[in-house]
Amino acid sequence: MMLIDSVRRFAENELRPMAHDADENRELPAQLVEKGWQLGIVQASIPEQYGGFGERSAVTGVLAAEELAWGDLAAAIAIMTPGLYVLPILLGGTEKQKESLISTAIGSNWKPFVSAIIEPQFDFSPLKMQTTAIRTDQGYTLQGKKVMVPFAEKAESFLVFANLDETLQAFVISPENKGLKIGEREALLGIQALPTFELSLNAVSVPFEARIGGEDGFDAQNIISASNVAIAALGVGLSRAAYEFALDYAKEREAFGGPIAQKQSIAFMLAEMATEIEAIRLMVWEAAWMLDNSKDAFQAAYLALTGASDMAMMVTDRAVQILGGHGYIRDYPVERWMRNGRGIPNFLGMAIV
Amino acid sequence: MMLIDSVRRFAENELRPMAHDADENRELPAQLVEKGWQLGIVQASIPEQYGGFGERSAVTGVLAAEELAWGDLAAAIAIMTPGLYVLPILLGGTEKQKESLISTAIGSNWKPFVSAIIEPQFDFSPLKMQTTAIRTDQGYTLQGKKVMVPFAEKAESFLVFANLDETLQAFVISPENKGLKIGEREALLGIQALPTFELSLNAVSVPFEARIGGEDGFDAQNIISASNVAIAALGVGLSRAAYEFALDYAKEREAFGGPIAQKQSIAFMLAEMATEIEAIRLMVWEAAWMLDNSKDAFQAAYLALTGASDMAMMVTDRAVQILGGHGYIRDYPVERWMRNGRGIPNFLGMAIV
Amino acid sequence: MINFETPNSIKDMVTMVQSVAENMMRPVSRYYDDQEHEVPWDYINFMHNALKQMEGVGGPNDSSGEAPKIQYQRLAVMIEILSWGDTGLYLSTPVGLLGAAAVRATGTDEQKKRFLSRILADKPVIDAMAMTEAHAGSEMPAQTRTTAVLDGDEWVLNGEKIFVTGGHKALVDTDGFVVVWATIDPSAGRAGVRPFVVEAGTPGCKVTKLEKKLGIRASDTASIVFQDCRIPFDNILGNPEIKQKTTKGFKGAMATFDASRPFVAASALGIARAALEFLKDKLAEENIEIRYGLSRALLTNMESEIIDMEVMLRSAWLLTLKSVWMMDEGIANTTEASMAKIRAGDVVVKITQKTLELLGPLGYSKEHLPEKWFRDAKINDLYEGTGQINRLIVARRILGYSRHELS
Amino acid sequence: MINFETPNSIKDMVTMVQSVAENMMRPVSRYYDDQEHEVPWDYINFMHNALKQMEGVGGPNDSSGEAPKIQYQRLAVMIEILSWGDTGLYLSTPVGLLGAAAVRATGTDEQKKRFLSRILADKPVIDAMAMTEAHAGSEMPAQTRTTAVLDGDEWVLNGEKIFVTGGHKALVDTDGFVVVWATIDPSAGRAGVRPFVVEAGTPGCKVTKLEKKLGIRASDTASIVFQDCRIPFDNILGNPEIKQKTTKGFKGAMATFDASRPFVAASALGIARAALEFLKDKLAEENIEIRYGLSRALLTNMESEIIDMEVMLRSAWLLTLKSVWMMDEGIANTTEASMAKIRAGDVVVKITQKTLELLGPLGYSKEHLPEKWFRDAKINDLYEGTGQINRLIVARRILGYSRHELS
Repeated sequence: MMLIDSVRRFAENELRPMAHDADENRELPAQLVEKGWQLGIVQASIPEQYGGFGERSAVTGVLAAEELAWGDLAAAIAIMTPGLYVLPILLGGTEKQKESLISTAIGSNWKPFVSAIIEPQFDFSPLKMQTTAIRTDQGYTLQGKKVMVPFAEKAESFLVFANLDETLQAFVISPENKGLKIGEREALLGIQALPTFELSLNAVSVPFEARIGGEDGFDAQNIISASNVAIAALGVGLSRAAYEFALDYAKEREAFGGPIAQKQSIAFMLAEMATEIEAIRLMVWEAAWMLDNSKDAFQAAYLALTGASDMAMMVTDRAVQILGGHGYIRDYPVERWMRNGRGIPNFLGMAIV
Repeated sequence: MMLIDSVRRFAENELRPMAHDADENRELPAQLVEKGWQLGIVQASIPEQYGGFGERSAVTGVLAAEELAWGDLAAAIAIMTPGLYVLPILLGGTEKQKESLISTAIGSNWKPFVSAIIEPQFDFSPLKMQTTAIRTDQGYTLQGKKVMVPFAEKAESFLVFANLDETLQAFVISPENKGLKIGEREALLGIQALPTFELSLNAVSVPFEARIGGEDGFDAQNIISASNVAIAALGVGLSRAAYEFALDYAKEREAFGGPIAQKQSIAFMLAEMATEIEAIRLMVWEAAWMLDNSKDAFQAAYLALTGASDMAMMVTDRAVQILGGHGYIRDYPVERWMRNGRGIPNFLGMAIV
Repeated sequence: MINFETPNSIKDMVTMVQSVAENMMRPVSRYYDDQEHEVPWDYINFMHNALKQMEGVGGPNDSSGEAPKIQYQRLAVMIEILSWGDTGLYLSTPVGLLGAAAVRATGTDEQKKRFLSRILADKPVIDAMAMTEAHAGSEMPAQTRTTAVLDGDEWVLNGEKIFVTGGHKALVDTDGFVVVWATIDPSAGRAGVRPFVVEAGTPGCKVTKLEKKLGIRASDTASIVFQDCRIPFDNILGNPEIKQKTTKGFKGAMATFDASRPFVAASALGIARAALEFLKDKLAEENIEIRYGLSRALLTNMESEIIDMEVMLRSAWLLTLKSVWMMDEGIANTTEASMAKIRAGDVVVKITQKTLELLGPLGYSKEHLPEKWFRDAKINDLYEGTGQINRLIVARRILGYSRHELS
Repeated sequence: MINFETPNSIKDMVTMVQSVAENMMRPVSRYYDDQEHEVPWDYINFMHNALKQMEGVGGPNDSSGEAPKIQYQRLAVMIEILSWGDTGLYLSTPVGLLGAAAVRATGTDEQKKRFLSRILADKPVIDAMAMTEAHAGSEMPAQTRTTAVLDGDEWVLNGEKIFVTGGHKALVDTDGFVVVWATIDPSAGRAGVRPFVVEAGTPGCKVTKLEKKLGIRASDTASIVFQDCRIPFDNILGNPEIKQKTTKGFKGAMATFDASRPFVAASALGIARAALEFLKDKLAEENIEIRYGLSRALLTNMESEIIDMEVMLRSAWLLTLKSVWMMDEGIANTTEASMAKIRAGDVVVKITQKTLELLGPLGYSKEHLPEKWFRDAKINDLYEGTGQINRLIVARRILGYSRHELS
């Protein structure tokens, strides 16, 4: 696939070299996100009539996500950010919403059209959201708090997910809405180069048309599945990065008269890491394939992310372990991958395929 | 401690040699249980006035239990069986119950005075027993089903645990009681040499005096703690047996030009097994020490058994793994230890210290 | 990329095999576990007839009209279901097991035809492979001491093999055959090792011991002694360039494992699925529902454990599918076959152990089958390469190391 | 058997140290994590004064009246609590750390007096140990390339050390000292290695790099270059039988590790306890109760995870207590020290990783400390012997193998 090849090259030539400094400086080079956008990953999933040049394929999406995350997770999420705004609209919006909202968000340049899903509770779960939407005479009123909203500070529009009568729904909200308050930039364990923010919704009123799918709403569970799969794919990509680095290191680092990779304890760790990555990648692919083939992917997508969460922690932790003391030093990338890796179970709602 | 030394010798010289055949034939040599009884482990925890010759010490109990289980788990439980009848009476009975019941049960010969605790539900938990006792004008009526009751067929008396108004209580029941029905001998994954039975209680009526502690009852939670600790100690003993066997095997078995113990994968497994056993043993000792020092041991005892359950499974499974194909053959003891080891979380209520 | 859609021809087979597993295997599963070493003739005869009608499950060299691209996949799916029924019985299926795999991996076309055709002959036959010797486990076949000496137009075999799965059924109970790995030059190390087919009834070949085992008791595990056992020259598998000290024989053994490990993985996962389904059925009986989609902070322990087991099971199955898909596509699959074996071995052991724990007293009782699956499961982490050996294989592959660099 | 009852004198200390941890450490924990390499003078000065009043925490060679039988236990308890407060700060405590441990394990009485007395002098000093070199990690000190050459009555040191915990604080920020492992005979392998004390201000000794790290950022990790660095003859630790090629120096290094690993374990477990308590407090806020005593089939996932973490934490702590009890009793504790280190390293990593997962978005945010503990935790499985090295040590001990038989 040509798209995936170019994503791979981009990840290797553009993302990898800048990842360390971007993390330390908490800033992604703007032109890099732009360049990543030009690869057309998001645009390729949007039909021409709405401003894209393709058709949604979750399988293509997970392949691209894996490659991007192999390069750098923060940049991967940044580049894919508008996707989480446009895909729910594409998949569940009214025809009018599709026409009016999608092409604006995916013009020739990357623009901060963002979604807000995650909430600051230890037991946050998309099926049990605490941000609520209530139907009023004029439309809907939203109340709640979101975190890890990327680029909120300069967002051109928000897609906010909220609980409406015990079902998950999404609403388009302008940054000008006076009930909206954007907090300070957040400090997180990982993906430090990505600017994320808290978003408070205090009696935010929106018209009826702001609801995706209009009066009937839409199937947000499907969106959650597509996000589960996307985050799982990102987990595979970053795990592969950590595994490959540890493999190379183990072959070069000498101890007791030979490379440490010749020690069973190291070699077996690597074999298990490789096996784990391969196994979980297949689950991710299968779930993506189900999405593309209109099968109920909810359980498969959830299981894929569950597996990817454990995989990412196991693989990145072991990569640090294999590097020994060097694994603890920020000159080497593995500690960053470990920090990013621990986030995989938390990033549900930060990317979609 | 002299007692522990003689238990250790007994385990090595008497239990180990018969363990394989006893398991295959599903029968413990009767004189062996008698000989084990003569070591005086149970009697040493009963004061002279009630027919014993000592004072209850949970610490001594766990040391003895570990040694017995190192020899053979089925025999260990068999020998300790009357303890689970007399100790609840000693710790919670009325003075009259202590005087009338204990000395009968712990005469100079081993006698099948047994307790019935476990129930045939997947979610059996001593705090949520489904066997119920109801207070009537004449005494109590018990209803329910018990399993894994050792020696029920020839039991001289039963101590049956049941739920009375949401608290756990125990009742002495004669095998002649007409509501009692003893089932076929059970077939279990492990401890095959120990005869165990299902016990049905169908409107079993007992007089008021049958309740341990009389009208006020007694603190059965304390008994559960003491059983938790005892089973955990058995788990330590059988794990140590499996670990030691695997260690010796690994040093003798050759592959790739040397003993397999020289391979890190095997050596590290053994190091982790040793560490695990040592760590959990200390938890067991601490919980026993708490019991002996009138501290609230409920949580510590529960944690000790939780840890011991995982340890027993991990250690015995790895012992089988280290033996490779031989681990799967019943000529070697490790598969037996693995079967017994999986029972540790289920045996709560089959021994006490 | 593998195709995640199950082909229709496999779907049809699934229905049939699942019915066999439910009706022919499960009902006798406990019986043959209790009656160790009793031959399950009813099952063997039934399967022999069934398989004759349902051709195409013996791999690409059978004579069915099945599109060859999915024949290994079809076999893996069948084995998974049969092992769900009962692994000990599955290992007694007259379907072409390890011996057939060795023939397929190392034999000439003529030999494949000659030996594999026996499987669909009138009477059921069991095939087996004899590799392990008492002095060496994981170093086989390199440490082979069983010798084969050419005498005229016959090979004379001498030595002892242990742990031959189905050896008694192959040599005594049926007119089957055993593929024996023997050395034609003891000084040559693994370069001297070759596979030979020894057929049932050959004089000088004797089953001397049946192991009593933890599990898979319906399958016999035999010791076989060869004492001046003479077999035809043509029974050496492959081209008999016997003078050449190549490691061809060794490589043949490895190829056999590459071809058989995915099926061990499939078998393991059948057991794992059986255990997990039992547990879920038990919960369903109690109206306990698994709430997928929640964060771990909101799940019950039972839900969390079941979800983890489902991840393990599905991911291991997909690895297994990939490794057979590669076989069907003719792609070398050493790494993937060992990966599938590693993960399936881990998974079946973990799932059965965990299931027993979660079933409490029910899990420990022989009134129910999970305790048997717990015992059956463990063989999968031991035979045809322990978990350690397979880790070694994967590690060498990913590191690009020889066996001298990593052992 | 170890005494499970905490001695009263330790109980008193616990109250005081816990207050220090809560009031002096926790409030600045985030600050010093953000301001990597800023020296926490307030904490250092406070602790220096506090420790002078609270003598007897420096091990048996301090001058307190404490019953020697519990001094190591007392130290372990203190370290656990300080690390609960903040590990990076604890590692900057002027209390006698790795350098002091080396002096204690290898120095003469005169040297112990001379160097250890500095710790309770007027101004706070930090001590450190320089062992690792860039070319070799786990093989130190056997592979030492830093040389010490006798020139008159001085030793001349040349070489570079990396990963010196607190090296900058010992040599630059305070008038401390570093114990440097150098070889007096590069051809002699580990037999040539000896420990030397290099004091702050010695010419020819220079901190060349401060590592930027995942965690423990309040503690510096320095590279130190020795260039014709001259130190007095008496600064070679132990009896200076320098001509003899014994492995005494090597053994001294090992003795230092035996003496220090239990305290690394204690430190690890302080972090683990912090994380677990945070999680339990969070649940308590939401009125979620942990129902101890139930079977796993009845627990919630949160309960089950917390119970498992409590088992891990308590068992690792008891192993640690046992290994310091052995020190207090004068019993050799190599095996137990490594066991404690293995388990504590595993436990703190697992508990902090799991805590973050269970805390969801709260765990990932720098608004709360668990993410910091997750980063701090990992060092415990890496420094003073990785988990792998300690497994090697335990394995050799239980198998009775030399380093040639098992490496």
